[in-house]
Amino acid sequence: MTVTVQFYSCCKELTGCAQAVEKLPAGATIEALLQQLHARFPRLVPMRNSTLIAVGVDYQPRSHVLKEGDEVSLFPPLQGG
Amino acid sequence: MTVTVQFYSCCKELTGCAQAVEKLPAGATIEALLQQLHARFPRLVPMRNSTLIAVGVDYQPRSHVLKEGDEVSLFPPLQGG
Amino acid sequence: MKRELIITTEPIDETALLARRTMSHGMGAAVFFAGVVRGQEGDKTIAAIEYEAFHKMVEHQFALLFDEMEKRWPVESVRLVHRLGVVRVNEPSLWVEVVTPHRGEAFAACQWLIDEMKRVVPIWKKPLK
Amino acid sequence: MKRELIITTEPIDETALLARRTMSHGMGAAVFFAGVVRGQEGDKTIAAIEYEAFHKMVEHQFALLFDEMEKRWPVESVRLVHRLGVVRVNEPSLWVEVVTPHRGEAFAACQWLIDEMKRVVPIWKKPLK
Repeated sequence: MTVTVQFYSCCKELTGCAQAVEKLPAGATIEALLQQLHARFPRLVPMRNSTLIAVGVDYQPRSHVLKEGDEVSLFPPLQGG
Repeated sequence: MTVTVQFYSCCKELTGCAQAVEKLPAGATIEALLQQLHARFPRLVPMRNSTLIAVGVDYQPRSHVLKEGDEVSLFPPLQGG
Repeated sequence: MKRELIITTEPIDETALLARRTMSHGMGAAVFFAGVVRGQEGDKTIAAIEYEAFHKMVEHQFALLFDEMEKRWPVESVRLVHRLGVVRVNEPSLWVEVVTPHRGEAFAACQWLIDEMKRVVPIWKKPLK
Repeated sequence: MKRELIITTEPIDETALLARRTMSHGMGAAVFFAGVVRGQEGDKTIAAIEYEAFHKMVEHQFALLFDEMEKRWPVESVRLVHRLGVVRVNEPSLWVEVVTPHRGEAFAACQWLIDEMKRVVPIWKKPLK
């Protein structure tokens, strides 16, 4: 299956791109996606524990199972206000 | 000695006057003044424990010793805002 | 600390107060509070509240509170307006603004000031039908 | 509960927002917060902050927060404006207003909303020299 990944704020600066398209086996979790992204974008690794992850517009845990066409977003801790 | 007493809010309503002049022995405390006022204005007695007392513009305890010419104010709990 | 205390029988002009706000470059937070007369006092429907004050003592007690506030929090500016006399339902009787570097300080100082005001500043109210 | 959320690159017009305030006769408290860009970010002097957002998620997360707020406190109205893009020092980036019957509720709800916003609403900032 294919999911799109959006990078925001310093995640975008670290990857050098705003968006990536990743192919994953059916039933893959966010954790599996992260491992694949970390292999491709090693500069994301140091902030792996603080990275926030949303699928669509909702936060999801690392154990969340992805499905075809999901839009996944990766971003650092928030700083609004 | 002589002190003036101002009554505010419901203290004024209970006494029926805004001001009284009281004669007291030298060295009298606020507590002594209150006893004298309670004798003259018995309607103040039920609120004796909640009455706030200032001399000039500062709060003072019942044990405070008054002096000639003091301006004492009696009023109920506050309700600003 | 900039202090402004206004005790007045005139309506509180929040827009004019806002226009006069000043904040230096180190300040990040302004908290405002408007206390408005409600149409209910306990079980009763009212039309207005009449505020009475021991004016000279009000000013002195606020000065003591501002002194204490300045010791507790890094407040750059505090402005407080309390209206006296008849204040109709839906009109503000109290307006407070506190300016500090950070948010937490502004909220804490503003709430503290209002709580303390209700404890020590000699103002009383009478509901009017 | 009346809700108004404005995410905008335009300057926040506090006077216009104040003019649009509505409070019913049962409401006694309005708390406002203005978060202003400070000239210092850590040790560095800055000229502005650039705010970036994941816009669609911002709106959804604020909607969830407003739902929760309505369950916790008797809020009649909440209005929140967050500015995006470049916000210069001394200009507000955030403006919040909460209207409730009593003071304590308004302060608690307003502080909770800002704390939660900083936890879940995807907005980031970059200091500009």
